[in-house]
Amino acid sequence: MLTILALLPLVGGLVVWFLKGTMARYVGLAVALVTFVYSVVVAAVHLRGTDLSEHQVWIKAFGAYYALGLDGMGLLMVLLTTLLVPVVLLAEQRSDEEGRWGGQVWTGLVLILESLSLYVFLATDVLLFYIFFEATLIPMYFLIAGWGGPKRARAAVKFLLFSLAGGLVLLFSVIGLGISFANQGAPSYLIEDLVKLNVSPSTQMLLFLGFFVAFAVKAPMVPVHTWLPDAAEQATPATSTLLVGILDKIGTFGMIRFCIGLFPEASRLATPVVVVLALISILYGALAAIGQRNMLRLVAFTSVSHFGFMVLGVFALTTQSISGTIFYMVNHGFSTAVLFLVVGYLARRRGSVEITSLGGVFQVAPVMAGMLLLGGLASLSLPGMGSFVGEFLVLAGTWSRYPVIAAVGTLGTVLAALYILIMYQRTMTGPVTEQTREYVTSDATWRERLALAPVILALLVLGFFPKPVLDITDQTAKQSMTTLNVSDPAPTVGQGR
Amino acid sequence: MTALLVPLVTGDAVAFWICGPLMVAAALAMVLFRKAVYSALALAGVMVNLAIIYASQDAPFLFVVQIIVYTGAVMMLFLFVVMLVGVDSKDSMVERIQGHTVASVLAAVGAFILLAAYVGNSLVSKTTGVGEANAQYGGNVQGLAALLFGKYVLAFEATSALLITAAVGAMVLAYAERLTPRLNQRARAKARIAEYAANGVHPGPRPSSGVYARHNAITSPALLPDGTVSQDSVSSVLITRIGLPDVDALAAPTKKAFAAMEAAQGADEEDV
Amino acid sequence: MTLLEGLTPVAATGLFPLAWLMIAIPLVVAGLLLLLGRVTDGFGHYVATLAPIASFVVAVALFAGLLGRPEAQRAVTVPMYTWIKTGSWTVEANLLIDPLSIVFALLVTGVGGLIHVYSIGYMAHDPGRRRFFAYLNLFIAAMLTLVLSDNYLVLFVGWEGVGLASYLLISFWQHKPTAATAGKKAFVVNRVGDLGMTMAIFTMLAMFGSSSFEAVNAGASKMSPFWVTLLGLLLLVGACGKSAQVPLQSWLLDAMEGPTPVSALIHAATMVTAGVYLVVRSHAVYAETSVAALAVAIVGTVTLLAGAWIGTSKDDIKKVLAGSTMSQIGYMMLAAGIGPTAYAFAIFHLLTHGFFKANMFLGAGSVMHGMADDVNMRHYGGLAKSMQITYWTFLMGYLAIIGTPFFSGFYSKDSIIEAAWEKQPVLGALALIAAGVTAFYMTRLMFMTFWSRKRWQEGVHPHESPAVMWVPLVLLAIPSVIAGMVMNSWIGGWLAPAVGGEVPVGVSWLPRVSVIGLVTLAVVIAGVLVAYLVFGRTSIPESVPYTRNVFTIMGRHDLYGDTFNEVVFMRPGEALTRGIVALDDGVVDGAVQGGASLALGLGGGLRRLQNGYVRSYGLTMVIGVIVVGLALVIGRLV
Amino acid sequence: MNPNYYVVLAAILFTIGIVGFLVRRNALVLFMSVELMLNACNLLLVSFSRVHGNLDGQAASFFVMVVAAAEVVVGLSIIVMIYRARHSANVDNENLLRY
Repeated sequence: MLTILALLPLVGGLVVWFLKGTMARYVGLAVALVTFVYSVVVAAVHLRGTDLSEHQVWIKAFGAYYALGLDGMGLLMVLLTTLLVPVVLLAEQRSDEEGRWGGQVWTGLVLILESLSLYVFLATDVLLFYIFFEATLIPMYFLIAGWGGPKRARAAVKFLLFSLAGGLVLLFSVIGLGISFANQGAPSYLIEDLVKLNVSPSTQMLLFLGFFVAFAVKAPMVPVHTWLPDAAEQATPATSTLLVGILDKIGTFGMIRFCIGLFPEASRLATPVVVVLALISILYGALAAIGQRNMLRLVAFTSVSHFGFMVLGVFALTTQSISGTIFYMVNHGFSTAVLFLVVGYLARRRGSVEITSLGGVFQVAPVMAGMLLLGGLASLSLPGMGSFVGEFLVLAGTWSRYPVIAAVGTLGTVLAALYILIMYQRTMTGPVTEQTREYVTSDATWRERLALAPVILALLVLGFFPKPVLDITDQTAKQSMTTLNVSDPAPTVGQGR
Repeated sequence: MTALLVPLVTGDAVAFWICGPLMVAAALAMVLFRKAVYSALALAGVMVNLAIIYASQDAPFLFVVQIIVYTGAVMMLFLFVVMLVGVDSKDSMVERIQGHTVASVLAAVGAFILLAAYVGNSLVSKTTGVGEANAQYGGNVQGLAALLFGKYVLAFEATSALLITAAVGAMVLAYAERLTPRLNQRARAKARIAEYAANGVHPGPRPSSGVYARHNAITSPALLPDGTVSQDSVSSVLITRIGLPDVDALAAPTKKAFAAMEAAQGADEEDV
Repeated sequence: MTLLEGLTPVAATGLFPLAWLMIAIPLVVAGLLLLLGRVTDGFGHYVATLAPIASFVVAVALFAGLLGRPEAQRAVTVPMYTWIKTGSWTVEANLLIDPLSIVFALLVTGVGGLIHVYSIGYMAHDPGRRRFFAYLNLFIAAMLTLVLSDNYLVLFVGWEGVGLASYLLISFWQHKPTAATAGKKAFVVNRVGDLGMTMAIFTMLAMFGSSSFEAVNAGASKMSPFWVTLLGLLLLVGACGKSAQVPLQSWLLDAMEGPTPVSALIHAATMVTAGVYLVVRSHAVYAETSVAALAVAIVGTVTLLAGAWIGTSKDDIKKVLAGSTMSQIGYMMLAAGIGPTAYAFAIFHLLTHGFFKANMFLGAGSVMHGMADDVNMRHYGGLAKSMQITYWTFLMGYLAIIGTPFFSGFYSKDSIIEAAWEKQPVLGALALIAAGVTAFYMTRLMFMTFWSRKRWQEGVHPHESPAVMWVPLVLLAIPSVIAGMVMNSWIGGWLAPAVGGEVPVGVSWLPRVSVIGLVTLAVVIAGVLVAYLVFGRTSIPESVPYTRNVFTIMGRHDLYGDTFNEVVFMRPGEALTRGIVALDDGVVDGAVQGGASLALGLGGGLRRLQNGYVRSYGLTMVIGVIVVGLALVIGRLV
Repeated sequence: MNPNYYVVLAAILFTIGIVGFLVRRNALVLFMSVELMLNACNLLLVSFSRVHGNLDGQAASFFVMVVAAAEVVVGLSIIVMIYRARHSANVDNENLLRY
């Protein structure tokens, strides 16, 4: 069942590749929707307690398996992926003229990317995970290099080099992991086997570092973040949505599943350093976002800041913060999708997303401005938006262990208000500038509204009724805590109800 | 005497000590000759000697293959190409890359030491001999056949595919595409007339070589009606290489014969 | 101590399970108005006006329900659903109906309803009227969430919700850059306050594993002194942000950029008082920490002085009222900081202030409506005749705020000054002086607006506003007058169980005669007299007169609050931002680019080896083979 | 007879092949050097076949010859092509691989 889920978009993507024009669009969208519906079915089956994991020997000598499985976090990531892809396909429709290749190639690449990402989230074998982790770079590279701004080729190469460098370090660790485990008995790359790994702390630390560096590049943490603003600026907003919304999540996803899951002791040891790094990311990203002049770059830097929160949550090592991180990952996917796609709508009309090139958009396109504001509010974690619950739990969980760190991190929320509102004020409010009146002639079309409606709805629903999802994230969080052999700081005073 | 000699000097030892030095010498010659043709011939020499060593090592099949395939086919192919590409070209022995020769020789020596030490290290001094193995299927050829069509049949089939591919590849590579349309007779005639109109070049075929009573070699020039020699009737290459034969000299014997005949006739008339 | 134990909430019965309707109705209406778009342009504002009225009806019913219960059962928890549950923390989205919250709900829905009605007239010609009403309803819903929640985290949702509504409404006329900036400023300053609020909630979760009022009230006494003081101070920071208390006061004056009904509802009557509500709600915390309580009182006193000061020197009628609002909230904070004896007074003043300040703001709106949206009082004058209803209702508000005996402000403010005098004489004295200043600036306002000669600009023809606008004015003027008398004897006893105060004895509708009361009255009369001498007898110049009076200059510049923020936070912040961007482009990305250049240089060096000669490559290969072979040999030897 | 002699002989031949490959510039001679090296290997194969007393070495040697033949055919045709284009079989000309 999981294999079908993961392969569905791949097959669809290949079929779409050979279609033309609007036909390709519709088929692509249909495939994405079918995948989404199917993923919901899978989720339902999984939540009813059916074990869906699959297990086949793949390379016996290495102990590699074709093993897929679902856990709470994986399930949410899968749903995030399958929801965002149709949204993106609906929001951005590439005509044949604009890119380097035809529009159907774009649709095909997006679907292929979806398939590979699903594999990443489903794989329960480290080697399998690694393969797909690297494989996602291929369609993403072409998506960046094929469509977007004039310097996109450069941005694509930068993205690829950063990711490959991270991936290489990861490969060393993966190999090292395999060897270390093989030395203890039969080789195996299955996560369930690898957790029994018993190596010296220094070895564990080395392996941990390899994984962490790769995920830090992916997530992007300061100082290895510089590829993201460039990529986001040059790629199309839809690509950026997929990049930040799904691919970058692999970073934090990997930290929870692999860094903590496989190297609990090293994770505990590395916590102080990582937490400080995360803090730097939060503040640095936010400050840099305030200073940006390009909306896409701005959104990219907000993501740097938000990923700082996520990493902080992971390494605060409390149930609440880890659970909050996973929850935040989902909602951050939605909120950046709204921001990127609305900016994309604007870019389509105006042809530029420099902040200075817009002004007073609210008066000509109130719906678009409203959607941008909603996305922005989600980004600054306004209560009522799902992202608030995530960010709050991250910080509250951190506070229960490191109050000072959390206090500094909370500053990031003030900066978030600044960067979002300054951007909103400069572009959407004030008198309508001439260029805006000339270029932004229409408000969001029905298609554009329809694309974002489910995302905004999801943000609101998750903001007000987060409990069902939090129950799912708690599974993973609790499991991580068990692996770590760490317990939450107990309430200092009495026990609440 | 023979009984003593047998363990000391066997057939293979003889072959080795004769062919070995020859092979080394030929190989060195191959490297040192400046003309590719000589190199090719030297290499052929190496191969023939090698074939003999095979024979002395109880590998008659390889002996034959070495001669027929290697020396006969491969080396001849080399020679063809050498002829095609320029027999005359000589390698200049002046090295253009700084220190390359020295470095090469040093590297080669290093490789030699390494090879000898490394391969030699794994040697055993006892030789089993392949006689028994040869005998198993009733002969070396049968034994090899059993291997090739049994154990290594897949590899064998693969080599057949390889060979076909190589043949096709060679044809594709060596095929020179025609860049201009082929001229037909009409076009040629036209061109010729045009040339005549422009430069006064004779449009017709060149005169054939001269035919003399006792000479019709291609070097003999034809005579024009006025009795002068036609330069066009002999290939210019031949003219430069051996020069034009003296027409009078060619005609001289006939003239002499005529003169004799006339003299004899005169005598007869006198007799009559 | 019995004082610290609040009521133990009981399960909801009867009408109480319907409490959620109060929040849901305006929320749904707001959502519909925003989603359906132009379809609702024609009737949307009527629907939106009905929503808070419906909520008001529910609130009245619940209030009646509470009245009908024995005192010990006047706290009802209405369970709704579990909002967040992770690890050992559970946050229920429950509603708490107790004396404190229901009073607040009545104020919000009652005043809110009237302001909606007023807005029908005020916004009649605005193209964005539907959006305006949607935001107003959103505000009502958020505010009710704030006051009805039974734990701090859900309270925080409402807290931020009203912040959002405030942002949207301040920058409602967003085509004006000043309005957009003011809205942003309000939101950001509030966010700074929220730092304190969120950290306070973190502390609660870390300490008690819960953020419910019940758990915090129960656990506060067991906290270490350090933590309980910190918690108190953090909550104070939150309250400062929302209630525009020094040092986070600067946004309130700018917030007057919003439409006047907004100023009345959000920036006078309800939202800005949320800080007071928060402090009163957290009475158990402040009972444990005299330091934090004192800090609350000091902040309140400083603000009440600063607000009054600003009020004396502004010419913009709304800014005068805004300064006055700051000042009055300062009184409430002072009361809240004094301790259990004065909690009820804080809420009492909050309610009366809600009535008379909303009344005056709407009156100011009515004046502006008649004066072609001019807000400069120097262009007013003599309006008492041309706008009679507005004048009389405004006069009621005026008499209430300066503390005329038997008017509502008199009861509430005098109680605070008295209580302060008893507990903290210094603060009490300052509050007393501020009462005089209040009288001064309000009288100044009255002179400049209603009483002196006409200074109207060309083409301005003042006229009375339509009935839809003056009816709310009248309805608000009534409680401005009588609320004090009605509630004076009742409010203390009513709130006592919820705020942990003691039931006062011997209070009736008659004002108590005390020394402090008389002194206060004298000071107020002095303030009025001074204002009469300054403004009543001389003509008021139409342009801003030059002055060397340092007090006036500072007041005109909002006591340099913005300048301070700019110099201390904005400039360094901007520099830091620029620095970070430069750092990112230059150093971090520069390192990446530098790495790329290094690789290129290295490649250039290596390229010399790649000379293109096949044989050279061959040599390299052979050498490589030898090296590998040697390595193997050595490896075997070792 | 001691197989070491064959090994040394093969090594000598192989070395000469290397030298030829490295110092000569005529592509044809380069090829011949490669052939020489292949032959040296064949010699080793056959010798070891005899040492171990089975025919697999000879079979391998046979395969080497086949592959060598294929290689020569393709290689020579490439040389012919190059010659046709550049009128030279000198591998040093214009140090081609540089560009």
